[in-house]
Amino acid sequence: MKSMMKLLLTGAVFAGMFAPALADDKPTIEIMSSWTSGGEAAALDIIKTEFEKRGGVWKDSSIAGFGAADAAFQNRIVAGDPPGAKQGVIGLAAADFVGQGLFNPIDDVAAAGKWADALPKSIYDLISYDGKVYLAPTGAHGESWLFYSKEAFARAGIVEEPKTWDEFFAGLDKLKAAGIVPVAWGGQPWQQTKVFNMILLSQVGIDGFLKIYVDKDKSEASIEGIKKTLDIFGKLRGYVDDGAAGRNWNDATAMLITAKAGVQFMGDWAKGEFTVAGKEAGKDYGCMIVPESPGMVYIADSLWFPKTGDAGADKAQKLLAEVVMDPAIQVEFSLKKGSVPMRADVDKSKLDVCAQKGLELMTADNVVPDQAILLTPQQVGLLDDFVDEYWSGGSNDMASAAENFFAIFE
Amino acid sequence: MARLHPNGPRPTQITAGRIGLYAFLFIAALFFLLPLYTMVVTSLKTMSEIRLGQIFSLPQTLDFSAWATAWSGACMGTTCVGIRTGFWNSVAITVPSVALSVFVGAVNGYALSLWRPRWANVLFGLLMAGGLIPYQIFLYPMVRAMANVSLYNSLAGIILVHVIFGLPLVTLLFRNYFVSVPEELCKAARVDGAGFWRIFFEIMLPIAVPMVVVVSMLQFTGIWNDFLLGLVFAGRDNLPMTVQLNNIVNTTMGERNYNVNMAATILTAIVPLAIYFLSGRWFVRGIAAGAVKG
Amino acid sequence: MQSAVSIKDLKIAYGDHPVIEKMSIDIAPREFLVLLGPSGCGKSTLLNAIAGLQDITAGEIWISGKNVSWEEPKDRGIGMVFQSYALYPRMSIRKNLSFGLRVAGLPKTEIEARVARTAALLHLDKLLDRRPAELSGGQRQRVAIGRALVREVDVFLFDEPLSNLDAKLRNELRVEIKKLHQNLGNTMIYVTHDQVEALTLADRIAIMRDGVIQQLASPAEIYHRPANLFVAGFIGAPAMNFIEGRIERGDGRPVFVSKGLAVDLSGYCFQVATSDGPATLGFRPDHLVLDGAASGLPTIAGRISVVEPMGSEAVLWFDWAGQSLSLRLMGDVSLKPGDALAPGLDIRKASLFDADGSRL
Amino acid sequence: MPIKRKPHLSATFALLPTWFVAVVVFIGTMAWSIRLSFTNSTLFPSSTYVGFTQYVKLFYSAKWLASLQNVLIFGVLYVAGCLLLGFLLAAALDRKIRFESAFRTIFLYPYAMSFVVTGLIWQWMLNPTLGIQASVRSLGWETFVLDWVVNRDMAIYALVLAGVWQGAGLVMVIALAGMRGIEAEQWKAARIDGIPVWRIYVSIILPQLGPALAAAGMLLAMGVIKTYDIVVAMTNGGPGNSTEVPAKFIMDNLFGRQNLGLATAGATVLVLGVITAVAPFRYAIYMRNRAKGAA
Repeated sequence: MKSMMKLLLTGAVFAGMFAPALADDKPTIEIMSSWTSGGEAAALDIIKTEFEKRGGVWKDSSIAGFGAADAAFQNRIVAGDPPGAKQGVIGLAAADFVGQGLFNPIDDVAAAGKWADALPKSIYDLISYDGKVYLAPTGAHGESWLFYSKEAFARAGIVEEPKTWDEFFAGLDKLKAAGIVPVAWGGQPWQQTKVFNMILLSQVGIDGFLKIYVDKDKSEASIEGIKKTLDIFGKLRGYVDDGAAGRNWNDATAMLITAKAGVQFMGDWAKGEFTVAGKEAGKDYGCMIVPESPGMVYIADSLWFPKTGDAGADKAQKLLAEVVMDPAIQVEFSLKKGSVPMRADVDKSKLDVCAQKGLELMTADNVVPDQAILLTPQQVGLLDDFVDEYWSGGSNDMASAAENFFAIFE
Repeated sequence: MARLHPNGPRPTQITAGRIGLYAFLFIAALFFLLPLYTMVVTSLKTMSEIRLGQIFSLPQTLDFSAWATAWSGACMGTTCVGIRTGFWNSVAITVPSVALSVFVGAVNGYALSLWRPRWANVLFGLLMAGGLIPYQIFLYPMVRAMANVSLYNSLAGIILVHVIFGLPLVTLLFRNYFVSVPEELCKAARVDGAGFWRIFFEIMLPIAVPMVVVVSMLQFTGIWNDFLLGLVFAGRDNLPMTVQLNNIVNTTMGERNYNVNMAATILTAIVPLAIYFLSGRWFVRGIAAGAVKG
Repeated sequence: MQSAVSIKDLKIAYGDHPVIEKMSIDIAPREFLVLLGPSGCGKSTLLNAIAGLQDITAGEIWISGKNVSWEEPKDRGIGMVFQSYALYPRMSIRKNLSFGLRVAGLPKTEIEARVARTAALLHLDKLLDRRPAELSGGQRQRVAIGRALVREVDVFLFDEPLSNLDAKLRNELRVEIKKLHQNLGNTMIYVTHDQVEALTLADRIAIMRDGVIQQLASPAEIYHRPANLFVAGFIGAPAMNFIEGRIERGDGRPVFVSKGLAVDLSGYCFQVATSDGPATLGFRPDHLVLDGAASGLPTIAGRISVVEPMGSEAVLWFDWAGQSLSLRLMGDVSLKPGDALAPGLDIRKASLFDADGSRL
Repeated sequence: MPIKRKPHLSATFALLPTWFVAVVVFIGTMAWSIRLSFTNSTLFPSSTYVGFTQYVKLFYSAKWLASLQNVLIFGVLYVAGCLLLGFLLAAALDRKIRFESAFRTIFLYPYAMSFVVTGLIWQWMLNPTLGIQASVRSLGWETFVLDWVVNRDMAIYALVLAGVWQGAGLVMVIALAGMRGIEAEQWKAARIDGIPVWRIYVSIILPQLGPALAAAGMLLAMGVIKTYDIVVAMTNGGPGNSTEVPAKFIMDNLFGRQNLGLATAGATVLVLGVITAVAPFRYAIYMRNRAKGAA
C-alpha cells in the first residue's frame, strides 16, 4: 500500500510541476463562476471571447449553485490556491475577504477607465473598500418585477396593470374566479425574500428601505413599514396553489407561459425563460414594477480578484477588469443575461422594453440594493429564515414578527 | 360436490395467501420502479411536452436528443461538452479509491479481529466515532492539511480523501467478517511459518472474497455518487461526473431543461446501476456468506 | 537425557486473571503426553504457549534443548493439529499440505516429495486436488494431521483433534494416531477432555484443573492410584464410587468406618503415615467382586436399581445406605432391578483420600 | 526476569495509517471544531474567544432546534421503515416465488442511486401539481391529496418515504440472506406443530435475524446523522424549517452564511450528542463480549 501511495504522490507532484509550463507568457486566468445555464453561460462567453481576443488565456471552472461554488471557492482560499477570478455579488459578501487582505485591488484599472464617472455613485461605493476599488461589476438585475401572462389577464378580464396593491388583489380575485392560479409562487426562501423586499420598498420608499437595511433603523416608521409589508405579503398566501412550496422559479415561469397562472414576482432573469419558450415581452407577457413602488431593488454581480501570488495572473486580472467594464461588452453581456448594464453611458437601443425600464430607474438612481449586497452573509441567511418562517408558519401576528425582523441585525 | 379421495401427490392449489403474496410483490415493484420509469419517460420528452405536467404519461414521440445533449452537448459555463469528460474522471477517482479502501479496510479488519494488537479496541472505537461525524465539518481542516502536503486539487488527493472517509464503514464490515473466521486458521498458518502479511494475502483475503465484493459495491456506489468531496478536493481537471451533473441540473437563475436533466441523471447513475443489475447476485451471495452480521 | 519439551515455572495470565500458575513439566523425546482436564482448565492455553501462539507471563519453554520462549511458532520445530482442522479453505489439499514448506522456501522437488510421502502415509493421495469443503470430517482431520507431519519436526501438538468427529471416526483416527506415533516416534503433546483418548494414547497423562497439574503419571498409575479426589473422579467411566467416613484405629489396625460399614485397611498401601480422622474411600466399579461372601472380602450389601448391559460387560447400579454405587461385571448378567446383592471390596485396589482430597 | 515477548509488530505497523487517520483527522478535526466553537469566527478562523456565545445563539435558533427534532424523527422512521419494508419483502421473496431474482433486483436497484437523484425524483413525484396527486386527479379522483413535499406537517415524512425507497432493498438482501441460513429443521418442526406461516416469520425467524437486522440498522443509522444530500435535493429544508437537518445547518453556516463559529458549535453538539447516545450501547456490547470471553 505504501509503495502504491508513493507512486500516486509522485505522480501528482509531477503533474503539478508540468501543468503550468504549458501556458506561459500569456496572461492566464481561472474563472470560477456559477453561471452555468444557457443565458448565463452565453453571457459569460461574451467576456471570455473578448478576453481571449485581447490575448488572455481563459480557464473555466464553473460550478452550478451558489452554495456549492462558495464552498469550493472558500476551500480554495483556505488551501492557498485561489482561482484568478470569482463571480460574486458586490457589497458586504466580499468584505471579509478584502479585510483579510486576500483580494487584489484594481485601482489603476478603475482610474484609467474613469469608472467613478461611468458608474452610479452607489455602485462605485459598493465595489470600493477603504477607498480602493476591488471588484469589477458585470451587470445588475432588477428584482422588483411583476411578470404577468397577457392571456391569463385577458381571460380574467383584467385590462390594466394594477397601480395599487388594492387593485392588484382585486385582479388576483378575478384570476381566481376565472379558474387560474393567481400567483405562480416559487416557494424557496431566496425567492420569498425577494418578494418581501419588493413589497417593503413599495411601502417605505427608497430612503426608508436604506434606513432599515443600512442604518438598521428601528424607529416607529420602520416598524410600521415592516408590519404593512408583512400584511401584504401574508395576504398573498391566499392566492398560491398547492405546489408552491419548494418550487423553482422557472417552474413558476412555466405556469405563466402556459397561462395556468396569472402573475409571478421575480427578477428580470425570468425573461430568459420566456424567450426560450418563444414568448415576447410586451406581447405575450407583461413586465411591471410592483404596485406603489418608487423604484427597484437590484442585485449586482461582479468579478472578485483573489491574490494568487502569480504575476501572470495579476496581469490577467487587470485585463479581465478592463474587458468587463468595456461599454460594448456591458451591453452584450446584459443582452444575453437579461440584466441591466452597470454603466450609464451605454447604447440602450438594443435592450428590450423591460430592460429599458430598468435602466431608466438605474440611471435615475431610483434603486436600492438587494439584501445580499447590504447585509453580511449571516444576516442574509437569517433574513431568509425570517421571511420563510413567516410565510410558511401562517402567522398573522405582525407585531411580534416585526420584532423578530429587527433581531436579525443583532 | 363429491370429495376427492386423497391419493397420490397432493394437488397444488392457488390459495388466497398466494395471490396476496404476489399482489404485495407487484405493488412493491411498482413503488420501486415508478421513479425510474418517470425519469426515463421524462428524458424522452420534449420540454414543451414536459411543461404540460403529465409526468407519468408516455412521450408522444420518442425524442432522444436530450440524451445526446446530456452526454456531449450540455453546457457548463462556457464549455458545452456534456458530462462525457466527467465520466472518465469519475472512473479515475472511483476505481483506485475503491481498491485502496477495500484493501486498507481488509487489513484493518484482519488486524483488529485476528491479531488484536494493543489498543485495538480504542482504535476501533475512534473509527466508529469518526464515522458519525458529519463530514462537512472536515472540509476546512482537511483542505488545509491537503494543501500543506501538496495533495490539494489532485487525483491522489481526492482518492486519499475518499479512502479516509470510507475507513469507518469498510473497517467495520471487514472486522465483523473476520471475527467469525476461526482463530485456529490464523494459528495454523503461524505454525506453518507464515507472517502477518503472508497470512493476509494467501489465506484471509481469499476467504474474504464475498466480503470484498460487498464492500466494493457499497464503496463504489458511495464514491461514484459523491459530489461534495469531489467538488472540493479533486481540482478542476479531475471533477467527477456528479459535479458536472450538478452544473447541468442545479441552476439558480438559469432555465431548466428537465429532459436533459433526467437524461444526465440517468447517465450519471448508469454505472452503479449496471453494477447492481449485473452483479446483484454476487452482492446477495456476499451478504449471505456472512458479510454483514451483528 | 535431554528433554524434548521442557516447561519451567511457566505462568500465564490474562490481565489479573491467572490461567496457569507456576507450572513445570519435562517431556522426554518420543513421549506421548496427554494433557487432560475439563474445559477451562488451561490445557489448551498451555498447548498454545508451547506452540508460541500464546504469550507467556513468566517462565521458560524449551524445545529440543533450545529456549524458545520468545521464538515465533515456525521457529520452534513443532507441528500442530487443531480441533476445527483449520484447513485453508481456498487452497487445494496439496496446497494446504505444502503451504508451510513453501513459506519456508524449500526447493520444489523436496516439497513434492514430502507431500507425496505424507499423503501416502495418511491415504490422502486421491484427495490432493480437492478443496477442504469437498472432504468428509475424517478426511479433513487427516489432512490437518498431514499438514503437521509434512513439516518433519520433532514435536507434534494436537489440540482436541478428534472432538469434532463422530464416535466411529473418532475411534478409527485414534488408532491411526497411535500407529503414527509408534511408526514415527516423534514427541507428541495431545490435549483432550476425553479420558478414553487419554488412556489409550498416552505414555503419560497430565491431568489439569484450574491451571494446575493434579497428577502427571502413566495411564495405569492414574487409573489405579489417582493422586487426589479430583483425578479419581475425573478418570473412569462409570466414575469411581466414593464413600465418606472415618479412619479409626481401635486396636492398632486402621479401619475405615462408615454407616455400619467397617473395612479393615491392613491390605491398603498407605503412601503417608495416617492418623484417625475423616476420609473418603474410593473404589472403581470393576474393583467390586459380585459374590462378596465367597471371596471373603468385606461386603457392601444393597439392592439393584438399574442394569446397563453393554454386550461384553454390564454395569449394575445398586443402592447402599442412601447412595447409588456401581459395579462392573464381565459377560452376561441375569440379575434384575430389585434383586439383592452384597459385593465384596478388594481394599488393595481401592483408594483412600484425606479430608483435603489427597491420596493417603 | 520480566518476560515480555514483543507484541505483534506487523499488526501494529499495518494499523499505523489508520491510527494516523483516527488521531490526526478524526480527533484533530474534532479538537479544531471545539476550539473554533468558542470563538467569534466568521469566514475564517479567528482566535477571539467568546465563551459559550455561539452555543447560546445555537440554542436560540429555531432552525437548529427544528433540525435536531427533524433528524430524530427522520432517523427513527427511516431506519424502522427500511427494516420493516425490507423484512416484509424478504419474507415475501422467501416464499419460493417466481421471478425471484428479477424482484430482488428491482428492490435493490435504488441503493445504487445517489441521494441527490433520489431526492430530486421524489420531489417531482410528491409535488401536488406535477406528480402522483395530479395524475390521480386527472384520472377522475378529484379529492385525492398527496402533497407531502409542500405540506409543512408532512414534508419530513416525504423524506422518510424517499429514504425508505432507497434503503429498503439493502435490508431486504440482508434479511433474505439470514432467512436462507435458517435450518430447514425449524421449518419442519413448525409445520408439525401446525404454526401458521406468518407466525413462524414473526416468532421464530425474526428473533433469529436480530443480529443481522441490527447490523443493517447500524449501517443505515450511520448515514442518518450525515443526512444532507437528500434534503437539499428534495426540500432544501422547507417548507419553513420542517425538513431542516443538522448537517445542512452546519454546511449552510460553514460556507454560505460565513459563520464558522456557529457551524462548529453545531457540529460539536451533534457529535457529542451522538457519542453520548451511542457509547452506552457500545459499552454494553463490549462488556457482554468480555463476559462471554472470560467464561
